[in-house]
Amino acid sequence: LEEALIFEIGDSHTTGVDFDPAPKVQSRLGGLERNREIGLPGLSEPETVRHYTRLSRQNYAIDLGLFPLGSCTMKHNPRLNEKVARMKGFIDVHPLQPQETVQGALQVINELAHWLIDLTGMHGVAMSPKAGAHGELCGILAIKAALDARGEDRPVILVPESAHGTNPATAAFAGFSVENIPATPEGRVDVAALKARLGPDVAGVMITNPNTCGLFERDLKVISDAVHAAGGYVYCDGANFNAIVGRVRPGDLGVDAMHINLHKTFSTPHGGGGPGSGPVVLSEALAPYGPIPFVAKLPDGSFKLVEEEDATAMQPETFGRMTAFHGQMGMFTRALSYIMSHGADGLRQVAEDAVLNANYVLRSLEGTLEAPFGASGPCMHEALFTDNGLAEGFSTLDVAKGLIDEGYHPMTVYFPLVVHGAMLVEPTETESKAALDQFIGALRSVANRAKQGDPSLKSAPHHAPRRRLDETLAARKPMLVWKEADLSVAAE
Amino acid sequence: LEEALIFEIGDSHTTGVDFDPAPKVQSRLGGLERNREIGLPGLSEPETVRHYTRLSRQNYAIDLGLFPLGSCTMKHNPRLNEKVARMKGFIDVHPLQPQETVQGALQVINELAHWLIDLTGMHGVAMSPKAGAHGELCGILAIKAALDARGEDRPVILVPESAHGTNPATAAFAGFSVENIPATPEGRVDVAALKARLGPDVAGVMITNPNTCGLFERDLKVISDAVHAAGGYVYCDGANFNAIVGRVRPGDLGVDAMHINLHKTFSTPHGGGGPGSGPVVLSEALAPYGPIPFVAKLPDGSFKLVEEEDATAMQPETFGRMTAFHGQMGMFTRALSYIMSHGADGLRQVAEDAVLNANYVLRSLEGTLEAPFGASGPCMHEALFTDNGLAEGFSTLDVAKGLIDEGYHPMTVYFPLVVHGAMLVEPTETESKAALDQFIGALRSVANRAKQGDPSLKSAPHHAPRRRLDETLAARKPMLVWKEADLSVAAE
Amino acid sequence: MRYLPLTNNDRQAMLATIGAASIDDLFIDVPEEARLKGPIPGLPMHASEMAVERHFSAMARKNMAAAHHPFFLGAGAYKHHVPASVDHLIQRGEFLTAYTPYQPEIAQGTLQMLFEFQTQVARLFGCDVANASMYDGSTACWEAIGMAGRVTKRSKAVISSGLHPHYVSVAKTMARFTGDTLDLAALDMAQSDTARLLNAIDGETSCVVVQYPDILGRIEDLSAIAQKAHEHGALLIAVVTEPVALGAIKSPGEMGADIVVGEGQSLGVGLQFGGPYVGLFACKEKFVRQMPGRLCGQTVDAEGKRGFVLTLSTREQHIRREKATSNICTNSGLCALAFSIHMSLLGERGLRDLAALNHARAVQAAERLAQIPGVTLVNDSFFNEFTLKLPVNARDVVHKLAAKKVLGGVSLGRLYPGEAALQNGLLVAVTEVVSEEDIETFAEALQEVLA
Amino acid sequence: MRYLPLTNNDRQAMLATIGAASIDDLFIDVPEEARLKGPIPGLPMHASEMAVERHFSAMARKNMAAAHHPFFLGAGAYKHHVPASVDHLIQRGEFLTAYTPYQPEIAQGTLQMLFEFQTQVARLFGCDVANASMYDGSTACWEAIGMAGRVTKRSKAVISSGLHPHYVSVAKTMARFTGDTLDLAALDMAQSDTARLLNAIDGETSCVVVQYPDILGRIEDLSAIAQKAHEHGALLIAVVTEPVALGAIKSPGEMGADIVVGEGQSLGVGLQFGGPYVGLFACKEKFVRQMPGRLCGQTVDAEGKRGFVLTLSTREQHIRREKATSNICTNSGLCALAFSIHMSLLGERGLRDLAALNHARAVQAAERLAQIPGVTLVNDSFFNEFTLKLPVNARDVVHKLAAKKVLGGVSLGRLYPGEAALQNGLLVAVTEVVSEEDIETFAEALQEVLA
Repeated sequence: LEEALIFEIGDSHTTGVDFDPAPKVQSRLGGLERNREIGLPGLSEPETVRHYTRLSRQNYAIDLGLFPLGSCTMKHNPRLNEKVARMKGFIDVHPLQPQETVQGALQVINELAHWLIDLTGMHGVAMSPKAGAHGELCGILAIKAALDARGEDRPVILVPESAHGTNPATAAFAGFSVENIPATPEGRVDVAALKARLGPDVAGVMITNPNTCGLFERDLKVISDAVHAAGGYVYCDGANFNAIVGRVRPGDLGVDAMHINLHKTFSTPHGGGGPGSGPVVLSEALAPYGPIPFVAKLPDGSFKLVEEEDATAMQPETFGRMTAFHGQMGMFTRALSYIMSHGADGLRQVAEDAVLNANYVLRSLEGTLEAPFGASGPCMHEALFTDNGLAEGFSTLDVAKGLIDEGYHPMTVYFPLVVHGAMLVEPTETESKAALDQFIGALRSVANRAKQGDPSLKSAPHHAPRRRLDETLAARKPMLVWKEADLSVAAE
Repeated sequence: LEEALIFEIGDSHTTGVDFDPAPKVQSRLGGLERNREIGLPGLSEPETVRHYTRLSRQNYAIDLGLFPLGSCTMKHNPRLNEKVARMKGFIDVHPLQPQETVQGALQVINELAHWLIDLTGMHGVAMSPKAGAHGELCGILAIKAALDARGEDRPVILVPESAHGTNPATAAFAGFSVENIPATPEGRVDVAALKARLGPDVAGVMITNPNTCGLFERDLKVISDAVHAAGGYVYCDGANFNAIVGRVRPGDLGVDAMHINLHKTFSTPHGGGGPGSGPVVLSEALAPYGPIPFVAKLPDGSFKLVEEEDATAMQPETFGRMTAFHGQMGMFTRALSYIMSHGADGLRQVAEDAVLNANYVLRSLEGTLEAPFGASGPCMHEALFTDNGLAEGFSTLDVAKGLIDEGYHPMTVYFPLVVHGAMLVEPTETESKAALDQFIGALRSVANRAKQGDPSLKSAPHHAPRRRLDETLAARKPMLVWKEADLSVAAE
Repeated sequence: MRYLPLTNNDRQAMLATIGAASIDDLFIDVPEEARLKGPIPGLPMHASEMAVERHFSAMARKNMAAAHHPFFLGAGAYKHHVPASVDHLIQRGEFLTAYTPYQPEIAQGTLQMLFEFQTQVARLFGCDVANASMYDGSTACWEAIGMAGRVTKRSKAVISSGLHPHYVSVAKTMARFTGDTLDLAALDMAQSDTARLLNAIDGETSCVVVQYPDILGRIEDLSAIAQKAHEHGALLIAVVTEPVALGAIKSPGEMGADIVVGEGQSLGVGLQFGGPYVGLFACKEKFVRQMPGRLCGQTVDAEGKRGFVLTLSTREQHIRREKATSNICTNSGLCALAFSIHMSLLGERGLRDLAALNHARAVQAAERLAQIPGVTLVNDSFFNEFTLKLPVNARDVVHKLAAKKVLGGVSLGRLYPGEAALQNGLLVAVTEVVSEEDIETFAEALQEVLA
Repeated sequence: MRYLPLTNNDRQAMLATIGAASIDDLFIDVPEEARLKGPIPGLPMHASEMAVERHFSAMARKNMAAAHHPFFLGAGAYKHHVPASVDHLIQRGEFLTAYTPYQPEIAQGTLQMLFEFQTQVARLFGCDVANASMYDGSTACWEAIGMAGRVTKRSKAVISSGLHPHYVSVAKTMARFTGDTLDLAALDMAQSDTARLLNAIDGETSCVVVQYPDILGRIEDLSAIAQKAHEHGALLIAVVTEPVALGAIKSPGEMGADIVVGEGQSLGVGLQFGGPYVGLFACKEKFVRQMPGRLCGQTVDAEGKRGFVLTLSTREQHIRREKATSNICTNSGLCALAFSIHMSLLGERGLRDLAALNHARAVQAAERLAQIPGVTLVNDSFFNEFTLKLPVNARDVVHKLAAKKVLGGVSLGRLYPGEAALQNGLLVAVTEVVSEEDIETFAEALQEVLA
């Protein structure tokens, strides 16, 4: 199972790529020819294929088994999407090609935009944000721009304490100060506390619905009305849209902006950490401030990419550009392929099956693990448990690492922060009942071992490519790049 | 690591494929509508992807490591070949399309044919054989047809005892009786014995060069001359052409027919047991008898597929058709891609590196394992060892299974039959020196354990998806299809 | 030389270990006069990946790809929509670059897949057992004839005139060398061959070979033929070139066939200009030891766990050499995998839906095309392929249609070049990839060509 | 519903376990008036894989794909030939469908790859360390400006007029909200911005941002700027939009840059109409704790084996929330993998060969195009991209070239719509995919358009 690093396999003389010889010309490099070795090892193609194939086998993945990471929505990634995204007409077009040569690409963006608007019941959509957190930034900047246009300085954003870390980070980045709103004992936002905090200094709230405890914020409409009445805006973190698509439209609940993680709800692959894609749907109030560029359909049926020069005419109040080009085209094709495959009926079924699967996990395990909000009604897309009841000295981490030995990726641990030793299980709709039953059995078995204090659990995993890794050492003496052994000795 | 069977996962109501509803029509099925369940389980796409991904991980493959199967030539399969073979213009054309609509495909076949002729120094080539053994059949049928045309009945084919099993099986299939020719102590065909057996009843010889002991049959030209003088033909098994491509042309050694395994020498993937592709190059004497269809280049530069109707004019003495269509197009594209990538210079390098790697293995290990023909000169593409010197009760099989625990696929075992407990190692040219050194170390270590009688070796493998499997049981009570558990109990 | 990992330094070091002064020393056993001194003259040198890719792109563009045009060709190779996951999965390196599973402990992936494939094929064909695949349908057909000869120890095969002419050609080629006798007849558009077949069966007959549906797309009950064959100690071999049909019609096994062979290309494999395809081979359990090709069987390992191995290899050439049941070695493993994955995705329900859609589209097409003046439908019954009789030579029509960018079927003249009575026949296949617009485009083009 | 494994029987059984009468009971927390009673009206229902594929094929065919035409666009996105093995490997399910490696014991594949990627990027840029990737070059550029602010505790960034205008736009958008000051100037084809930059650096300056090569393709030594910046306690940020250039010219790190960011799209990723791409981010080791984004670090496991983990996450949003160095969470992992595989295939030698070939082709093209009457070459120096000054508005020329099926570069008018002095400028990129025939085709087409 050991695989050396490319620096240990390759050398600077080997290459896995052949080129035609360069024609002889007079160099025009401005006298800055490179004269120092870069230090890049080369591998022949056989070595390359073997290196990365072997490396890949040290990963867990949704293709290998259930991946119950709560809040991360690891669902099946259809292979049709991969095929569609690789069509030459999409993968081999340049972002600055004359627009008459990319009408099909622009139409795809426009079609996806309309699906997103219709599914959320919103007014507009910004397609260019590159990932969920970038989408949050888009929404918050739209709020700031709207406030600026109104000439109001509202420095505070309210964020529930169960929010994703990106929420406060985003608000802070945009210059807001962040104030936390507590949760009720049943796991939802404390509406009274929130209402009490509203006022002329509050720009708005960032709220996740379904929330990170897996519950539907049943008072969201009430909250929205109160925030709007107080002159603020409602940002909804749409990471969990998976659970409600086709059953509820956030627009009907008074939301002003919400990002949609195409790599969560709409099945584009996570790829070991991206790329994501985070389009942001916007209410009528915020849509005028959305970013450029965007795709507009012209009366003649053609599609136009609206950039800086046309913004004055077509989006005069835009807050500007967020990224060099027009967004994650490669994710748009995949997401649209998924959406069209399901259709309006299938997407509704997606939400139903996601919620059904999560409730099945919740109810099957609540006798084994403490479900802190088990009495708060049905959960949505994910089931939350705590470490309450584990034997002395045993933690959520031990349960997680124990699950690895059972052949599973662990659930999300220690998030949300509102309960102790959280274990957040999100099965998604693409798991079969048989797969859930197997997983439930495995988690029950590990949990029982943790409750009984089985010492072997403390040193789990035993059957993974690595035993527990020393994260403290990594942070204390960061080694972020490879160095030749003798050189690094000399450097110490 | 356990993965259930599709019959245990799926059911007859589930499907992973959606269809548009069928239009209503009057059935025209001749009253033979199916009214019994077939018994085919369906899986959703997520279950399908996971099932086959998991299954795949129970396989060893060239992408994972060195695969030293002597006589099987497991070399790297370039990914460019896979890409090229999947171009719509090749993968999505029907074999019976009008020929003016498939000129590019016919040109590819023609180009590959010319490469094969030039690389072997022969006169013609039959492209349609589907695999090596099918190619052998092609060559033997051409010999039979040539003899028939001469009005001669020569019922005997001579085959060296070290031949691949397909050689005698093929000769027998074509109605010949097979007689074995012994090998000399140095591992080559006994020329004197062969010459002595020649006569008017001998149709020809089937000889493998380089032979299955990994040696070059240095007297092949002498043999050919003798066979020709006696009125026979020389069939060469080209499975090991890898070792000599670009260094020797079989045509220069008097060969009349030779199949070329595109999945060996020319890198098309083995796919867990095919598809192969076995074009057969033919001498001037045999070419007129080769099969239809074939591709001809016409004076106007266009390409023509010569089938039955044109055979009378263009190949009047053909022995006929061997398969429904024109051969393994998907393998032709891959092989031509490989050939063009290497070019005449690269292919020569291929043979050199293949032979270099094999000799490196031979000389590195001959102190550990007995190399029966180590004194017969350099080996070609593969190195042969025996079980002589292992501890009492330890066999070649134990060494093979021990190698599995070291992370390698074993070498070919118990073949060729001319030595006791054969171990035949073919590294191929796509292994690096570092990879060879590692393998040599592993094999040396296992061999030493077998020489010292390490009992743990007898029960190896210990670290594979399965321990040793009961092959006797499988043959004694064949279970070739899955049956529902209760049904199979009832049947007993 | 992007596929060759050895560096010149490596080569020198290795030569030193070997004790050779140069690479040439390793080729000393090659007779001096046959040694090539350098690259073979007149051939191109190595090329970059980009250059090779460009060459093939140019070649590929010269072909008219089925997906881009209304497409109606069948005659033993069918265009179906293959789900993207099939090609994705067969490209897993562990499947693509594995060898024949000679070491079962590290080949359970391929072996279990083959066991599943065998079961799918056996069930689809209505047989007890199936093997792990053959080269293609035509060679499987010949192997079945050979097997029937071994089982019955007779050498006369009665061949239906409805058998694909290329399959007949292959059988003729082989029979020429084995000395088997083939009882053949000319294809007749007006009537099926059943009466002749029933007549021809006698005590010398090893087997009757019938294609189902036949080359013209006709579907006939095989029960009477099976009964007659069995009465005379002969076997019924059924040949299925379109396995999708069996989602809609009875299996040959149900009707008494002893051996069922077929072409599996329709599922998972694709057109590929004729190959590689995958031969399907199934039979009754009692004949298993006479089967050709690889068989995968279930067993247990040393710890009692279920596992799979290649089995009954005493039938095969690598053990039995000249006494083997066939000389086949490499089969069509990766295509069998593609077939099996596609079949797993379909399942019972999907296959039946697919078959229903194929049949319905074919009926639509047949009705539409038969309305064209001068065109008549030959078939009483059909699944997704039928024969039209045109007022003119169909071969010319096919070329004219191609010029109009319609790939409008296979002329019987292409398949039976000598036979005047068949020259106006056009074989038309209609699968789920054909849209109603495609049918209309075809109909209009055909009408124009015939006008 | 091919992606949904639950059967109706499953659903009923599961509802029973849950104790709910129907699915609707699980949505009771949704306010009644917001509950959708059925599928959202006006939207299409589910579609077969074949139907979806057809739709996308039709859309794709409306676009003019780079591979099929002479192609000369650059300006921050470059067409290079990507070896087939790159796309094959990134499609391994274990890479494609894995999450961020939060559980390192079962994510060593992704983690080791990131460690290798970080090392490759750091070496290429001449820096000590690099992170595990950003969204793209433009956002990496802004993050670098923000980081310089944190390091220097100053808020004035001096931006070269040679920085890609979209990158400037992104910085402007962000600065509007953060209150940072950007010192900007108009692009001048006649001379570089170095003199102004040197002048503008003062004790308030957090950083100088210089693109290398710049937006017009010009290459200038950064050493003097680095020295001046350091003298004033400011950082030099270098922006590289074409990493292949660094196979031919000195790295920014060698010339004193403190932070080097870039767009990695050129290697492994492809054009993709603008995304996803991969942002590269490297810097000096002393600034590591102010970096944005994920970092992978080496450590050991409980048995002492080398292993890799995400590290220094106390900089990040999921730990530090509003005090994080950035709000970035998902990065561009799969694109980083593609970049790293391509770079591993190239190696030092391949990258240098590739760069040499790019430069040589660009020189050929520049010399040929500058021969056209009225056309002048703006650049003294360039790598694989240069600017031509045409006698007419270059935007019109680009459209006319496209009508002739030549994708002939990016007009400065498209990039700088307001600026009259730039309207005749045409930015031309020439990589290894451009053949000599392509150059000639372009030259002839341009000459015709200008005639």
